[in-house]
Amino acid sequence: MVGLNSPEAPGGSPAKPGSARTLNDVVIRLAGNSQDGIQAIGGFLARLAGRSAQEVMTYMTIPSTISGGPSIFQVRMGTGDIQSSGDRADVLVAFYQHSYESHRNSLRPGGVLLYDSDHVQPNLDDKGITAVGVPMTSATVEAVGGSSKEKGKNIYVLGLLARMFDLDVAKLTALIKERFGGKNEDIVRNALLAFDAGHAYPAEGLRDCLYRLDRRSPTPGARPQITTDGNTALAYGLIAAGVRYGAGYPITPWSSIMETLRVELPKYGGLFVQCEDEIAAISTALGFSYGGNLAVTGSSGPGLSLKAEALGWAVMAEIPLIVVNVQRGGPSTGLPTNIEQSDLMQAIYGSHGDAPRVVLAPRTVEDCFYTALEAARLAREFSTPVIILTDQALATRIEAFDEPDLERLMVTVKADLSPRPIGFKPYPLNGPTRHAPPGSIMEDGKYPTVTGLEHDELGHPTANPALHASMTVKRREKIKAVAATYKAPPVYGDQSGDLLLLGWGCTFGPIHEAVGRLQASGLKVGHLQIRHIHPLRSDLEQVMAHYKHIRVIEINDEGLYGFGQLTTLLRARYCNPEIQSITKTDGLTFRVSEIVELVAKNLGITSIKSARAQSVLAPPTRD
Amino acid sequence: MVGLNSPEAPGGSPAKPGSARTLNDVVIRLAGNSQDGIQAIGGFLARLAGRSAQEVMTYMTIPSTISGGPSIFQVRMGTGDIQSSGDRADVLVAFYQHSYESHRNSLRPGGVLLYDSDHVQPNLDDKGITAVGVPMTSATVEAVGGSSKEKGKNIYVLGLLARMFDLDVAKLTALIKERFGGKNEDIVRNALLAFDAGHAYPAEGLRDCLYRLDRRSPTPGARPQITTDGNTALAYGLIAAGVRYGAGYPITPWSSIMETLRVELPKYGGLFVQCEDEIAAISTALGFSYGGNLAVTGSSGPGLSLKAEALGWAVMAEIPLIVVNVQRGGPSTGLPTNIEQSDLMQAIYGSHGDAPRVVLAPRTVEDCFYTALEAARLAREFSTPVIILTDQALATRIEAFDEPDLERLMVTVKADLSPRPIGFKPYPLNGPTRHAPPGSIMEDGKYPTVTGLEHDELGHPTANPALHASMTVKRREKIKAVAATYKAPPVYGDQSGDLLLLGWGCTFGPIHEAVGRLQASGLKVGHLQIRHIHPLRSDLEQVMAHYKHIRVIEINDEGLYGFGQLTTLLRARYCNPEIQSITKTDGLTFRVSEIVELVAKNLGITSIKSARAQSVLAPPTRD
Amino acid sequence: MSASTLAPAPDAPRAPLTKKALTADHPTWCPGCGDFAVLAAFYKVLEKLNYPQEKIVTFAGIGCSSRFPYFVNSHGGHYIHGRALPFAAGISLGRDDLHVFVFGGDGDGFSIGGNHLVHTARKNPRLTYVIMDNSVYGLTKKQTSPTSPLGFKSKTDPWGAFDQPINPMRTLINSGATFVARSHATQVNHMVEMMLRAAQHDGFSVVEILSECVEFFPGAFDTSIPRKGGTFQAIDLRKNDGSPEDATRHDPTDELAAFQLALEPWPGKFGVYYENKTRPTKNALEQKLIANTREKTKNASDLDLLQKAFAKMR
Amino acid sequence: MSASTLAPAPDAPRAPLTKKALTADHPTWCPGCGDFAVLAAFYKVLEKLNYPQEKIVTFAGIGCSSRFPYFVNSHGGHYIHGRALPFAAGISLGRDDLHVFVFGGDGDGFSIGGNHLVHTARKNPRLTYVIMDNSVYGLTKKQTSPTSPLGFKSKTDPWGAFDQPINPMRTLINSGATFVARSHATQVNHMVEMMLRAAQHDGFSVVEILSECVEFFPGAFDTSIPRKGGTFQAIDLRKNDGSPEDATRHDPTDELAAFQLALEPWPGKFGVYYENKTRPTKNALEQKLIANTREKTKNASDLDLLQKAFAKMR
Ligand SMILES: Cc1ncc(C[n+]2csc(CCOP(=O)(O)OP(=O)(O)O)c2C)c(N)n1
Ligand SMILES: Cc1ncc(C[n+]2csc(CCOP(=O)(O)OP(=O)(O)O)c2C)c(N)n1
Ligand code: SF4
Ligand code: SF4
Ligand SMILES: [Mg+2]
Ligand SMILES: [Mg+2]
Repeated sequence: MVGLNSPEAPGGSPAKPGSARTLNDVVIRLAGNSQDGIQAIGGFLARLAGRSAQEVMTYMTIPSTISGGPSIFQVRMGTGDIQSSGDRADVLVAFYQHSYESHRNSLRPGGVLLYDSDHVQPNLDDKGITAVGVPMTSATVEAVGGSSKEKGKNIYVLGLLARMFDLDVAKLTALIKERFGGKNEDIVRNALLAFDAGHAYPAEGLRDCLYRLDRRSPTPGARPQITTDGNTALAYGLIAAGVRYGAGYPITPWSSIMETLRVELPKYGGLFVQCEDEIAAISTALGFSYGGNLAVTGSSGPGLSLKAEALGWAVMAEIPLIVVNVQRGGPSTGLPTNIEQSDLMQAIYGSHGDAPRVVLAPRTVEDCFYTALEAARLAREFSTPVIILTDQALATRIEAFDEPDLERLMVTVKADLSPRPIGFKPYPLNGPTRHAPPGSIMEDGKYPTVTGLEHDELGHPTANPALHASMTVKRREKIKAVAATYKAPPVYGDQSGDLLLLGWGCTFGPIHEAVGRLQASGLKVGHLQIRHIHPLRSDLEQVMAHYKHIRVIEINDEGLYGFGQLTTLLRARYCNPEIQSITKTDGLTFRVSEIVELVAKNLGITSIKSARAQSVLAPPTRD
Repeated sequence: MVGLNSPEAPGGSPAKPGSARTLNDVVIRLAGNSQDGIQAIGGFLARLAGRSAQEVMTYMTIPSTISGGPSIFQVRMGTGDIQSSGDRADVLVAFYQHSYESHRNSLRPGGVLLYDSDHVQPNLDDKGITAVGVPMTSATVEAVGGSSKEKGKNIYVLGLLARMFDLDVAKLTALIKERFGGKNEDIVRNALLAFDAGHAYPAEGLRDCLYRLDRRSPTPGARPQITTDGNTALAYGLIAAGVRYGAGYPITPWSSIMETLRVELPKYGGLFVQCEDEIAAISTALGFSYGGNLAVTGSSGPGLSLKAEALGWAVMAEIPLIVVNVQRGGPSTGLPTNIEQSDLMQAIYGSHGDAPRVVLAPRTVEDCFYTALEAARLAREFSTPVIILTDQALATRIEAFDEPDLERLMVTVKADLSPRPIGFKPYPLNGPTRHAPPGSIMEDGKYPTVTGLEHDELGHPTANPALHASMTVKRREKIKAVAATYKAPPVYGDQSGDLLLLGWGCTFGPIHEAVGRLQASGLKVGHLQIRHIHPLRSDLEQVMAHYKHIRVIEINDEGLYGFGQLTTLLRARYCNPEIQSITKTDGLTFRVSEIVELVAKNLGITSIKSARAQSVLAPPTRD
Repeated sequence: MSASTLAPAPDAPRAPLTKKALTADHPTWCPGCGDFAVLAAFYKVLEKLNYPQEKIVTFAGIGCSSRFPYFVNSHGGHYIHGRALPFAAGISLGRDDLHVFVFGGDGDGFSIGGNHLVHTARKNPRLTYVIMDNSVYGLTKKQTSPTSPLGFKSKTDPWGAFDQPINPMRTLINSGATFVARSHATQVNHMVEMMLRAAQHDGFSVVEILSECVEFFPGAFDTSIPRKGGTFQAIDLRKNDGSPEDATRHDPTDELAAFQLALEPWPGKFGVYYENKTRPTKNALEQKLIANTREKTKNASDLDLLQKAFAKMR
Repeated sequence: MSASTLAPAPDAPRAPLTKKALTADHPTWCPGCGDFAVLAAFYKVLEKLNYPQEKIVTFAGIGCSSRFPYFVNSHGGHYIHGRALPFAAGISLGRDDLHVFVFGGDGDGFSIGGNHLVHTARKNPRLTYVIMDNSVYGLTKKQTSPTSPLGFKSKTDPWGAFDQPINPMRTLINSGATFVARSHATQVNHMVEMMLRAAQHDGFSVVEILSECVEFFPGAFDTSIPRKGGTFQAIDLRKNDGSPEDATRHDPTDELAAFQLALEPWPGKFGVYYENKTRPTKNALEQKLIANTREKTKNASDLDLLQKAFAKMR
């Protein structure tokens, strides 16, 4: 079986029914209620992949009810280049009738429905799929004993999946022990009982559905993989960057960064303050930074709006700061648990006045870690606020990636409190801004002032017209200079040709895969995921010059004039009418097929369309 | 004497020294301290012009000290098309040595320096000007008597100016009586004593400086002129538009709108609430609007930043609202008493998520009144927040314009509390949003909900992906439809040709005059002052198509990529590389000569440059 | 006077307001959440008040508790986090004919919204504010709230909170609210009584209700739940019956006594802490200003008034 | 522990701090403004405290009074309107070695900044806050402020303010500030004493100083200025000398007594209203958390710690 998601990937070897077939990667969608611990199974599978030198990407939904309610967790794992969590599932595990009904259509033709026969009655006339019923609930109760009831159902399913895909039982068992270790002995024992029961499910019941997921043995000497979500990667990236102070206020999906930092920073001698609101949070963070220690604050949409005024102060006073914004559906409270990339303009232009600052957008979970490092570097080097524009999809999805080389990357910076010589100017018109944090002796006896009013080179407020003009230039040229320090990512795919696909943020994977499919139909296609949103990298015009069409894929609205937010910026800068948008606002990440389809439609290229129709929309069932 | 400001205007008839010469318009700069009541003289002159069917435009600075401190007030008055307060002064009245020293260079070559010989010692070698010393302080004390000391000095100067320019004494006396009427009898008497003393100043002393300012008799049946500043015009425009409720928090230069409304609205049965901050202010205003009565809130830069989140709610919930933003120098606290046009991007993009709303920018004091009317119409018709982006220059300057035809314009709207029929939907996908304010009976018994969460046609929250996509479209298309209702202003000057100058806000006058000078040098130049900032009027592309070059004049920074804020928008929309910016950020309004010079430089047209050099930079002294 | 908005004349007598008519969507709260009981009590309050249904407005900020208006079939909705009070003040001041109720949580009201509470209270607009205090951020899943007790183990203080919490009763009394009461979600009758008195109060009235978050702070209020071994102590209010024991009863018009009551150790007492029937509402003060102003202008029409204003600028 | 910022070792004994060294720009206040006297008193306080000059930080929001830091030659500056306290809390918590002073007006502190005051106070970071209360918005030229008395004729209430003002002392005591005092700009010695005690207090200390705005609210505080016929009543503080009259003196550790004092009619008393020397500062609590945590991790290096965290994600 080769999933819908890698129709072109080699290695899927058809085999006769009943025997295990080898496959490259698989997309498993677990559908139940959020109490059922489906995130836990998903997490185990993801970490198993991470420990098996496989790639993995997950996707989950958060129920709109406060606790409980239907929820899914999708895992795509395997070897090869996994860049999206998969358009459609190869396997759907349905815990309830509603899970089955809502998600039947997410299953690719020929996929496997694994359902709890204690709860689900599938439509048996449905011949497009293979339906396998297992009494998950009663089998769990039977295996574990009455007292814990259905609690181990998820682990039972994990055992079942391990059987189905011939997963590494030793590694899974180790993971289970690690996870439940510290707790009550009984819990570990029950979990293992449930796992074993699932794994021991009679093979006859799984006839037609036994597979072997291609395993790679880790390259000797390679860095081990770690498996985590984007918010965690970002939080640890900040720690690696030497950020030791922060302040925030809860909001989904930002909160988990704040929770991680609140717990972790004291270990490093730092601290994180939970404030009364987002304005206090950015203010406290700026106080930390003013004290000489670069700090972080963050939020999601509504909180970023609230920080707009203080952010402008940081621009004017040129105080370094990192502001994380985990984008979600907007405007206003919007769709708080969905994905959207609609805060870009606000990140760049959200404060009154000309208030230029740096905006970066990580592209993958791994990149969340590295973007944090880059943000801290830029904030310090240019004494500027830097906004990290991540999003709900990156925040919550799990990926496996090479453990960063911390020895090399770890940054340690201490505030420079050395005495400042006579003539010291924090805001020289012809040089970088360098503050003397409090505690620094000023040898000429004149202590510096920071203010949100326009000021002279010493920081003293002034309404001198010429000075305002020159300081405005200073602040602008400083941010322009940031671009010269970028190590910008390469263009993937064809380096010139018909079409350049541009994207930013969480769409990296789907666009990347879409490129492959578009190329397969004969187009020459390149892909660039823009990480440096503001200022843009300076070679973009040259890059774009190599392509006939340029399409920007964005999860936001096409706006009053037909262009998404990044597209608007690019058009304003380059005045190239070939820069156009492909946007959507349904609160979901782009599927690969959606991109292929929309690009084809947009370019009016029916040849792609038919190519896609074959290879993408209705792939032949191969197993 | 024909001032620098109308070198091409006819009617300035040279006369021999000592006798009165007629002139079209004059620029008088009064320089003193803010306590000296120079605004008062300026105000009298402006209102005299208004009552004499003349045109007038003023300009003032606010001292950066809290109270007191140097300050100027400049009046340009006369017949003809007065669109700016004048690049340089024909007459400088200097109260103090510092006034003389700081403003000597604002006097055009050949201009008149009128100085208080009790305080000022001018450089008598300065032959470029005519210096006339009058003992203003002692003459006032002498005329009025010791008790009130120098208090009437300003009125004494007014008398002097009335003598110099042969102003209408009866009208001025009436104005003085009206102004000081309600108060203590003594005050009126003293003021008149001071005025008469100034007016009686011996003509010999004013030899060489007696003029006759061309007066027009009002066209019979014409509407009388009123004389006022932009903030007042805006406040009364809101009242004419039927706005009866509002809320705000003090900030310069917004406060005076709030103060006017707080005092005026109760007369009309409405009310204005001073809140604890700008967030509370917009919230209270939205509460008023939700109650069925369109309300206003407002602020300047920092306050607009604070309103960003609530503004996004208004977009999502589709609640009508007027938000006034009186722009000042930014970022942050910036230059609070200077002019800048740097909040445009924030007005459009300042809230998280895709939050489209309407943004209008008045171009003159008169237009402040009419923009308020249009804003209210659009807010009601499209159930949307509308931002009025005015600025410090418009807010504080005085112009005379035809009294609006209130009988025709006055709007009266009462909340519609009629019962809503079965099936009523406040947010239909295929029709305009129409709220049922509280108090309206819902005949199907289902009461409506408003929320900042995404919602269905009834207003109920939903996380349905398709619905979010369609509601996003609804909100966007609604704002797009606004453009169809515009009565957009015409293009001035040449309707096609070499150059189209675009501007917005307070630069209307200087650009307008600059067009004349550029035309004089042989270029075909048109001018359009864009009042409808978002959405843009839909025929702009056609208009632009008629010109070779397009330059946008803006008082803001050229940004990271070389374009001002409106320019960025226009380039993004039209992808026309000929759309370029001419920007500056020195906190001052554009002077006509500055525009001419910068345009010439920008276009690299030396022929203009030389033409300008003659007619503009160093105009021959004609008197 | 153009600003008023006249409602249609009252209809023929209507059927009394019922729970059924008042019920909107099914609450999405977790089973067992204290807020269910507050909702049930509020239905009863509205039944008793029997206002015309279209004149009831329920509004809220953001939070689990702030979902309240979705479940009441009345005009209303919810606004942004922490700012419902100034919004509601606008409703009340612009539309004196409505009955305005605001709902929210401890985070919404005392954290991000704390300043609006104080300034709304000192202005005293006519509206009723019900705070469902669960001493935790519910909707965002268990962070420390400003009423979380010292030692509470949240996601932001896994070792136990150590920032001094606020004392809601002190805060409310100090705010200048003219009616301040405290109740408990397990005491339906008491809640009904408190909310009823609050709604009938002419001014800004607040009821704080301890309402357990079973998901993130179970057992928070057990010490005041008799069936869990706690005690529920109602305030013995002064009866003004001249009896000697009456002097020992609580006089809710006495601010200092109210403050003292607020200092009692946890779980403290429940009932009316403070009530001031003499301070005029902002609604009344603004109406008086309007009346005085219009008397001066002799009830001139809007057009006359504006024309006069322009004439002065000639 | 990487987060700390070590200052260079203290130098050889330095010359004492003088007014001259402390003076920066010439104040731009109106002649006669009360804030001049506060500045003069503050110089004296710093002279007495004799901190190393580079360790002094003065910060502020926006307003006439908030220009204060410009006139003190120390590290410092001013932030946005109303938000100086959380900013200053960040300075103090991140840099325990500094002496942090915040200045501001009644509008900055009680209007837009009211909530930050309460939440900063309950956290109790080590810093001193001086509020120059002139009962008006000075810098924006005469609008009603939250401490403007009823009847004050401002540009936004030309007929006389009618929103109930806040009572600053009540508000401060209720906020949870651990040191609360009140002084008067015409009483230099008293101001010096109050600010000195505030600076020496280990925690969040506030001094409210009545400081006349001669431009927009002249005469506001005449009733407490003896040379204008008023009376200045200082609080008689408990001496704990066992004398019988001592019982009648004010015990600043008694919250209820402080509250009662705050209720006294205008112009009220001046001095220390409340002082709590036992509540730990947030600085101390966070340092304790750090110490405990680092004890658990056995003072591992930053690199070790982070490597271990990543190992767990394998
Ligand atoms: C500006 C802003 N900040 C943060 C949030 C996220 N948020 C939603 S509800 C909430 C607090 C919930 O706590 P509480 O008010 O006590 O209500 P509860 O859920 O406990 O009933 C927060 C922080 C938001 N929606 N908007
Ligand atoms: C966000 C914001 N809103 C409003 C203002 C305008 N503003 C500046 S100072 C001030 C209040 C001044 O009053 P107060 O704090 O009492 O200080 P004072 O001038 O009386 O000393 C206001 C409203 C601002 N700068 N920023
Ligand atoms: S999370 Fe807590 S407060 Fe929210 S609904 Fe559940 S029990 Fe109630
Ligand atoms: S306006 Fe008032 S507070 Fe401001 S400096 Fe002048 S006197 Fe002082
Ligand atoms: Mg809560
Ligand atoms: Mg003040």
